[in-house]
Amino acid sequence: MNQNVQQTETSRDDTARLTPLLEVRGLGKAFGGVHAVDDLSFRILPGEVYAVIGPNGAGKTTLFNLITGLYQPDQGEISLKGEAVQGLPPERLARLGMSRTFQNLQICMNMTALENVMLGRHLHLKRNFLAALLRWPSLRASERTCRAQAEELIRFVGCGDYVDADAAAMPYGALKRLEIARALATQPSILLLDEPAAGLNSTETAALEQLIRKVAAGGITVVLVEHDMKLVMSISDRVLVLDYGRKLAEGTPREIRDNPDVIAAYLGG
Amino acid sequence: MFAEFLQYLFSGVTIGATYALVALGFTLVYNASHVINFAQGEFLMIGGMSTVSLLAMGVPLPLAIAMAVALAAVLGVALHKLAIAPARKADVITLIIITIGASIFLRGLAQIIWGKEFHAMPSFSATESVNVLGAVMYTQSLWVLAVAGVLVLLLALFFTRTLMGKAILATSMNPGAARLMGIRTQFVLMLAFMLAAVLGAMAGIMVAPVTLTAYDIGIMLGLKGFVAAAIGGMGSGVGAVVGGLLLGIAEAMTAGYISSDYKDAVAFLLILVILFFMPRGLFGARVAERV
Amino acid sequence: MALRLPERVPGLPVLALVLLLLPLFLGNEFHLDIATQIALIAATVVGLNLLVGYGGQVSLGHAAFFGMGAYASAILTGTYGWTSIPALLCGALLVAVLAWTLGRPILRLKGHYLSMATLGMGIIIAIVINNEGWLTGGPDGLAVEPLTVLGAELSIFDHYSLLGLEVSGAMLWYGLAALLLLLAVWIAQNLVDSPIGRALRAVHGSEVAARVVGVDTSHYKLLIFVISAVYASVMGSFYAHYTGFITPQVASFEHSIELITMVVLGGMASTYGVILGAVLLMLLPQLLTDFQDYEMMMFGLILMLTMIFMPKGLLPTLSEAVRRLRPRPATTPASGQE
Amino acid sequence: MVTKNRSPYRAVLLILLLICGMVAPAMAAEPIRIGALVSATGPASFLGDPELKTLEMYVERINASGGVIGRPLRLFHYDDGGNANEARNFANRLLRSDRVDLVIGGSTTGTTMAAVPLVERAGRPMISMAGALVITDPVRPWVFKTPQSDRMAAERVLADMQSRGITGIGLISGTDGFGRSGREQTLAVAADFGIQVLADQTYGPQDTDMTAQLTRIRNTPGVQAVFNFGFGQGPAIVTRNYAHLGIELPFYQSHGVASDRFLDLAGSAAEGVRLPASALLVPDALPDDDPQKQVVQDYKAAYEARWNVSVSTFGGYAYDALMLAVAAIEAAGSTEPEAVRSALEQIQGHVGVTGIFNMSPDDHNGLAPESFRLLEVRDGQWVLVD
Repeated sequence: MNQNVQQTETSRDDTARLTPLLEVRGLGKAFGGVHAVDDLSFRILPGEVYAVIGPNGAGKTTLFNLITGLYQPDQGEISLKGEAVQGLPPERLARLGMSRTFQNLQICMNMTALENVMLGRHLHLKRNFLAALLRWPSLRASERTCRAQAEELIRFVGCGDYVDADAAAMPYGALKRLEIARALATQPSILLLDEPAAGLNSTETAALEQLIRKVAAGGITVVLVEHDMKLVMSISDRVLVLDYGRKLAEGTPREIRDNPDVIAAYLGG
Repeated sequence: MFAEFLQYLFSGVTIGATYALVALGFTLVYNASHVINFAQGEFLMIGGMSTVSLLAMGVPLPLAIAMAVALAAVLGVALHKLAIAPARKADVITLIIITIGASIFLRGLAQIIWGKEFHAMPSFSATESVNVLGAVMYTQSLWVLAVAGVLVLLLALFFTRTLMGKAILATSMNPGAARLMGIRTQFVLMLAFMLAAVLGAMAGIMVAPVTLTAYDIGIMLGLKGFVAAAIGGMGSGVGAVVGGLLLGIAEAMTAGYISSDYKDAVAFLLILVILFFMPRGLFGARVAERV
Repeated sequence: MALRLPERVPGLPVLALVLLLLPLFLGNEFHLDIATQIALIAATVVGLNLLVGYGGQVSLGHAAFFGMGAYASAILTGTYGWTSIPALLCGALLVAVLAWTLGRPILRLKGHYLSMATLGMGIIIAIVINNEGWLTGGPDGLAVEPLTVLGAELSIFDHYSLLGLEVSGAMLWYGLAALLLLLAVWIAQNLVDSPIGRALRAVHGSEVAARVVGVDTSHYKLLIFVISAVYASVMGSFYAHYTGFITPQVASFEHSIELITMVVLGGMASTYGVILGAVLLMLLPQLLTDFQDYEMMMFGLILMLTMIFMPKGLLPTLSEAVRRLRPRPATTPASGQE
Repeated sequence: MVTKNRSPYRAVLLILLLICGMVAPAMAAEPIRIGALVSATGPASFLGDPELKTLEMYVERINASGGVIGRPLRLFHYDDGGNANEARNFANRLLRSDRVDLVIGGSTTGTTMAAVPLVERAGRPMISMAGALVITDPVRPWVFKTPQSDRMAAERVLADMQSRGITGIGLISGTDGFGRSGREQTLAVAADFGIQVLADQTYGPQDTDMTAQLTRIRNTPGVQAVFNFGFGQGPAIVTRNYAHLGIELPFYQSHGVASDRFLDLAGSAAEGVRLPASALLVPDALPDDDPQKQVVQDYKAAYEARWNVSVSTFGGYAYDALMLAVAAIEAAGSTEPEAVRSALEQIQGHVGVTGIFNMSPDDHNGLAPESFRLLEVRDGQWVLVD
């Protein structure tokens, strides 16, 4: 199913420059009177690397949670490939080709690295209940393929040493990449990365940068929230700056760097 | 007809006030640790049974009550220190099983100390009952209501007016943040267990003259208290009190007007109805999910 | 997965071997009788473990499903003259529908609401069984017909000739119970190792992670709840035929607590662990008889201490200890359990 | 300890002694194995507890006075906690593992009935201490029981009501096995006494307040008396609620409360309550020519001296069960199961604490309705009314 999505994606590619992959209009969410996200609108085009930055508490993670269906918006609309998706639960959005990672890791520590990534293949597997109960051969074949694909993805993100390791026994940096592998396993058309470089040293960050480039090169739209300005400025096509839940600025890295409001917010804040 | 209704109401409110106290105990511990403390009912038994045996030794009633409550408080602290704190990193389900083990242990101990027989406790007042508009009310019921009311009031003051109370509330909302602010969460947890034990013991002592008491009385009363807490919305103090009273009255009304066979089922039917239609209970807090 | 295999593959044959050799070490028919009951209860608990250990949901009313299966079989075969298997299936269907109806709205909620709902449902069912004596025999219990398979009656009191050998009904029943346990384990492990099982374990590990990769968590929780309820119902049916006499206690809250305790004591999410839990908890009352009045206190104490010092349960803790004694390469995964 | 012993003579003597030591008990005094299945804990503990105390005490006494047919008694006892499944398992353990010659128990109808199939199969006599009629009706070859049946209790109460000219009553019963069965029997036989059951209420075994049910009974028109069939603390609470509501109608309890404990728990509220009970509660009020007087007085004195708690009717069931077993074994002259069984069936005029037993192949209980005495509570004491 996801393959189909990707095919139509590429065939539409020429005209798609006009229709955004993800569009947010007038989005708002308040917690106990505090506006975490306030009347926010922006569009993300297919194939872009789009970064969301802003000081702590600017509402970046809230925005991600709204887009990926973990929070319900108070107002506004979100559309994915032209389809209204606000309020849909995450499992429905995953079917539509959306995937994400988390600022504080959401890895299943009760499973191995491989199983975590195989979990990412969930939607693409045979999940027939009787077949599972009775261990039918078709199911075993499907599992074997899934396993091979997951192993490949683990190597792709550079965790080849940890294929059979318990997630709980893996170092932090590897877990960060494992989470990306799991997200990729869903074959997303849009991937949201929440602070992928947080807690990584400079070598690891450099490797991450390469990874994100590889992902984007594969035709996947990447949206990231990140504090590491060097990383943001070097890989992003466009940048959105949030402040108190509102859009402060949007533009290419160069435009953002020169924007006086942004400088004031960052230096004055 | 009205006298009949009033009679059921008295009966329901008395037992309902007891449920409310037990439910408050559940709520306290649940808020502080998310553990459903299945040993809660045993504190009722310990309160009632030790008061009875102290009275039999000739200790005057107020002193006997104070001593019984103190014993329960000590046991509450011990339950936390010896059983819950050492396993604090375990799964919540494991902690629940520990409280079940503790409850069986305490019951077994009580059975050895006090035997298996039921015991009666004299009423606190000399006159046993009064007539109100054609219905009869135990004077002990008034005691139960008064003491429950005072305890609820004290608890409310404790949580809103004292630093310690606020610390407990803070811990229940966000243990991590509370720890950062210098609140010792383990201490708070211990306090919650102690208060829950005191509430349970008081409830057990107050109703003993009406209901009799024995080593295994805690099972059913504890369970009903848990139901009351769930009806009120696990974690809400007001909910626990309302849930308890509601449950007591619903049971009495069912026994009176519908079928005494299914009186006990009412409590559990209420749980299902509330979960189906008001999943957070009557007063359950809406908690935003943290990611 | 690869490192999981060594633990998984021999598990079932080892269990089969133990079950096969066990009768040689049993002193008398009483021991065989207890072993048969343990196997039936263990199979129930293996099903419950799917829900608790893998699904992360607590049921405080599983004995009610067990009891419904038992009473469905007893009533349909006894009062209405059905044969055993249709009665068993009818009970299982009834339980599945009930579990589904109950679980559907509840399992959409976050938190331990299922425990409250199952507690309520379980006690109501126990009360109904107790009160409706015209149907269930009331608190004094109900006698159950022996199991009939393909027109033949399997009674523990009779003798049968099997391949020319004289075999007692009790021994045949033991064999049947052992087979049922093996089947229960096989199915449970198939499920755990399938995408469905992985999704379930993910729900336990990180529900959010499971959802963002497209796992419909409430659907799987519901599925596993129904499966574990059916496990209980089927074993309840067999248990009723085996013991020949049931009382409302099989459906009681105390029995529910006993079942869940077996899971937690033996080790959540460890299939062989929960079997061990069932064995221990079923044997304890027999072992503690010498303590007489102290029996209840001892039972509570043992339960408490085990859980305090082995919070992960017996088997996971023991196997971890064994691993620590024999250090292996650094990336050794926890074998099959959390 | 004998390693340093070099004398061959001594060694031979020692070996001889050892052999004798091994053989002698087998020859002279192979113990009679008595199994007891009691609910010593749990909701039925006030049945099982005095029963177990009685059995332990009398097995000691019998052994001290030389045993039965020259052999000592050995008691194997298990506590089923009132749980029928445990009872079944322990019964199996008694029969298969401990290989007892005879089973006494269970304490409740549920635990008894759970054990019955195993006992029948194993072919060992069982003497139950539970009340319900179903245990011995229809008669099963190996199953006997010592308490009067609940139907007899109901009949005794209803007869007394009839003699007082009562035609309409309110019934309140516990939802445990004892109460349920008692309720059924009462409903079944009430019409025979020209009595209508106008209100039929129940309460759970753990309930703490029965005011609502009693209010309902009081407000039912035509109720002239109230009958409570139940055991445990429930009836004590019912009695207290009854007095507290100020209901003036005659109030009856069943034999389920026949112990002094009831008087302690119910206190002054018990005043005027009537109930059927065995002679055990009023040993001194029995006329001197009553054959039971001596037995009852002895049992009561011995029990209370040994355990320092007041005697209860239920301990009496165990006493009778043990004594019937002893009588049957003595009559049979062996512990051969079939011999003991048929000896039990032929027991005539055996004076027990509960009554005088006249067994027959058609009656494995052997008690006449007269074994129930009708008592009333006056000034906090049991008084013999009839």
